[in-house]
Amino acid sequence: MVPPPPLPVAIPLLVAAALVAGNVRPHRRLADGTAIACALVVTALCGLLLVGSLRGPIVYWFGGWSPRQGIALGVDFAVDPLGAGLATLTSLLVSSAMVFSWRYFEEIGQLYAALMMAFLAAMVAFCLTGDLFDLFVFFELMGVAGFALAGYEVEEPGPLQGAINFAVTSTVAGFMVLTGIGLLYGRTGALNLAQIGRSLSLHPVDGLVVVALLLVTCGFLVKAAAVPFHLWLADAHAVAPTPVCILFSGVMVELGLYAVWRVYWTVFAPSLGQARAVTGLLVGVGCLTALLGAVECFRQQHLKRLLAFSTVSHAGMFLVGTALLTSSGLAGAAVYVAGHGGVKASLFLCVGILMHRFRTVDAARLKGRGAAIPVVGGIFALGGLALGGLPPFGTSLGKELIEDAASRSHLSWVAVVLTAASVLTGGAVLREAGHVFLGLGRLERRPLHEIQEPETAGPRWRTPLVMVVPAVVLLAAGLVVGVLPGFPAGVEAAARRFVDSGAYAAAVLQGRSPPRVVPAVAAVPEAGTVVLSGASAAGALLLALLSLYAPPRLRRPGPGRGRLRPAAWFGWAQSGDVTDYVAWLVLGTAVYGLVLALGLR
Amino acid sequence: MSPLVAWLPFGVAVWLFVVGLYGIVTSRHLVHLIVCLSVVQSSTYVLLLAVGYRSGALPPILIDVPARTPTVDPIVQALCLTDVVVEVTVMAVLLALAVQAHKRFGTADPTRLRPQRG
Amino acid sequence: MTPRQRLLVFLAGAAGLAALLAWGVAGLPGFGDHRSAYGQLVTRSSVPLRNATDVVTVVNLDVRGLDTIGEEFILFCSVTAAAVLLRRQARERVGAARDEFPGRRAPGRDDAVLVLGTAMGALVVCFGLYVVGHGQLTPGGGFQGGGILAAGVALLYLASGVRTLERMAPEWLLEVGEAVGAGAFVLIGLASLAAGAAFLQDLLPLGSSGTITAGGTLGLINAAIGLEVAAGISLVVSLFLVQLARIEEADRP
Amino acid sequence: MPPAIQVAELLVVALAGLAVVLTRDPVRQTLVVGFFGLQLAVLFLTFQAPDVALSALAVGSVALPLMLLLALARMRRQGR
Repeated sequence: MVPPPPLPVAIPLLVAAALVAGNVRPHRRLADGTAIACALVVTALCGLLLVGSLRGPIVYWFGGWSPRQGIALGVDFAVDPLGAGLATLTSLLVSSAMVFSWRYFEEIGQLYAALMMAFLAAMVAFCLTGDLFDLFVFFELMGVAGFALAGYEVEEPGPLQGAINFAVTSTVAGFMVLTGIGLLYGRTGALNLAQIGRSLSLHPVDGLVVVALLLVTCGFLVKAAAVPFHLWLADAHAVAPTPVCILFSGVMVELGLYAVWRVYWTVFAPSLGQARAVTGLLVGVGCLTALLGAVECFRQQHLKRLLAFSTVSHAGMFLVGTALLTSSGLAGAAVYVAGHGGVKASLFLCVGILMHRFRTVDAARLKGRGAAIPVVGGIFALGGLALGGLPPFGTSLGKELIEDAASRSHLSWVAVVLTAASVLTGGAVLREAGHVFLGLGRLERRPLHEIQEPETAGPRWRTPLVMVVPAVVLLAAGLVVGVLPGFPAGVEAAARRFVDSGAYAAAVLQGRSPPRVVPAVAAVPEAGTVVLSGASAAGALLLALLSLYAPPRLRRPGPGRGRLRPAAWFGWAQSGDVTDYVAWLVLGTAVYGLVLALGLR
Repeated sequence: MSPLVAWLPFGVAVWLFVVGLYGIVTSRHLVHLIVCLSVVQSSTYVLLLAVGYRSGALPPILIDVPARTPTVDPIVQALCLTDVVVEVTVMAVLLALAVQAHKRFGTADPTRLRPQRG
Repeated sequence: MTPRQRLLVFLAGAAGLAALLAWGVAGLPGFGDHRSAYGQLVTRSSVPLRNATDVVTVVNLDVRGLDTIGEEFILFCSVTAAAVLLRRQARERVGAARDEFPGRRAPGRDDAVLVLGTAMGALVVCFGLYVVGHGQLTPGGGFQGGGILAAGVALLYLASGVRTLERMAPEWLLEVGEAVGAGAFVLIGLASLAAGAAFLQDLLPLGSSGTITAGGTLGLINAAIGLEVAAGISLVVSLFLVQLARIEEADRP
Repeated sequence: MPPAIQVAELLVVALAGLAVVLTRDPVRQTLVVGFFGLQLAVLFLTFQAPDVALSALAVGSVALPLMLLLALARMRRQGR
């Protein structure tokens, strides 16, 4: 049975309104229970939509305004397997976050749950919509809920600064998207993705198309943290409450990428095809992002900040996979996203547990103290190995698929970059696992200045089950993604559907279901890349041990001064000053635009 | 001269976009920065409405007009309405953050909010 | 970065961005030459299909109603966000704001101000209700009317002082009003779904064109939005007002 | 060719936008932005968009300046 597509959006919105209205007499447990139930229902609905869309896209016109005379009048949800899959992942993570936050946020009654429900509805609608303007609307809704959740700890300077940086950059990005929408509407008189794509392909490619592509892509890439738009991310992710972090890192970044490619394949692909300029630019940017994020990640000792930078690095890897503009690259990235969502969320939850027990996320203050919670240590270490690329985790399968796809596009060197980034991020997590949970190593670290106030109430001598269970479940989900037979083949089929602009437009505008796509055969990674994955996990472990035990001069560069040290350069850009970030945003957009203008003309 | 004037509305949109960004980048006060953000946003109103304009057409209000009278595009106006709401809401959240930041940092200068280090 | 470096980075980028934007808008049809089949089709069908004469309202609430649900929830979220961010903190207490400005008189003490302000506020509130009610016929609607209503409430506050306002429209009431307005919009959509039609499909009688009942559900939706916007904006304003009256016991610089 | 009134209003809006950005004192800027909002509303009227003009008026010259002034008042009280 396929449920009506508006339900997974309407239900959480209604619950959000009810929670605020009921805040007159707040009842925390009832509110949390309702929110968890709602998130689970949405997960089930999205799962059903996913299954239903395997047979062909589900197109739903709001208000019954189906296309007349071949012109789309209303707003549609066009559900395809990748979009529905991302929506399912999102609602799953929201469910886990709500379970984990059973002990959080005592002081604002039901408002936290209400914000989370609105956030959930926005993300699901973002995945399902087939309308360009609605992508913008739900981008903003996601943003507004996100700013509040990021800045929740208003007593602290860090979260306020993080939320302001997030809000300002994200809002500027939103206006860039909207300007792009204005240009496209002026040319085509349409807002439906399929309709714009069809009408745009009637004209030759000119400045308007290039600039619209630039504005929409850069706007969404701000969410997806591509260099140099990534600066806000660490500030916001490192300070948000833990349950919110898993949503920011696990899906919000990925949603930005999803939007870039949804728009590219429906709107621009009919006129541009598999443009080499786009591949060249975004593969390059992706590699740069992956490496820069990984290096920054390796330098951190603030555990949340470390994980935030590893998200930047992974966002770069996803960008590489998707920018190949082939279905296999996209499929690899999708598998990677699914695996990463589980693993990264689990890692954040482990940090949340450390915070609950020891009131700090500064590794220097935590040395050896984690030994009291060996289970959490085990999860954390496994998560580190998974990030490093240990088969058969979903993360390693995704990485292998991207590498195979890249070598088929004659970009074999991409494997080197991806492996280096995996070794660094995995190594950083494993290093902290050894340092915090086993007390290993001879690292001399100065404690950080800032002490975060505890996020949770309740006794600190034990770890509540509602915190451990989600961490285990999410890590297991990251593993299941990698071993589930038929999963990569199914994703490959979904990816082929995603990149088939003609079939999408026919389904949306004429209501014609495309011919059934035969599941892809070659969805098994090649032996060589599997070995490489294992090697990269081993490399991560080795790097972790090296950084724990190597003589001081070989260890990580300190945050000290020095003009020629890369550390100083990173610190210079990562200033925490939002006016800097906007300046970089403008420069980055101009540079991207220059490359696209030269390449697409 | 004439083609320049014909593109004036779009030029004004581009101008407001860039000028607003200049204000953000050089801002020394969070409230000033937020207001500059609203200038960037007003660029999108001007662009959208200019894109949907039709010379000599009536507003899309169909009281006492013959059925075939040309009107300006109602779609962009609906988009603009949404855009206006987005403006006021984002301003409200940012101002709330700015008020709290001023309490914590003792300053509203965005360049002097203490950078965090990891 | 030093301000100089930042400015250089920005100017380099802005020169490029401005050139690119100019290149982009050069591809638009000239100003005034817009001919969109989409807009024309909606305009032609709005009176025959909905009996509503303000096409923008038809687009906003019906043809592209999902946009507006999203938009209303952006407003809803931001008001909730403001309530979360401006919540009372442990070390704050409510103090008397007027002690802070010894030389000044608090507003609303003067009888003339009270009478005139209340009269004008009442007038503005009436106008707001009118704009909400006639959204489907003439320019205006839930959002515009709600904004005007909130302005009327602000005027009443200026005339009669914050205490009276708190008694008339306390925070919890505004919160409930805002949530009910936003929720009602979704409920109207779900009701159509439950009746077997598409989400937000109009099932009510369309009334006759030019009267206040024209447009079926459009009137109901406008009322819901009007409630939400008026309550939401008033709540944000009152949250900022309460901030003024809050004193931190230990101000941390 | 836009009619003269639109050209004039566009130029006013462009200059007012610049003035908003260049007014560095936030309290004074609130007044300037109120004027800017008013001019935008007039521009939208000349663009035959009464719905947008009305909401720009409600937001740009009432809600926004009010919120700005209240936020600034809170900050100023802090400074004392």
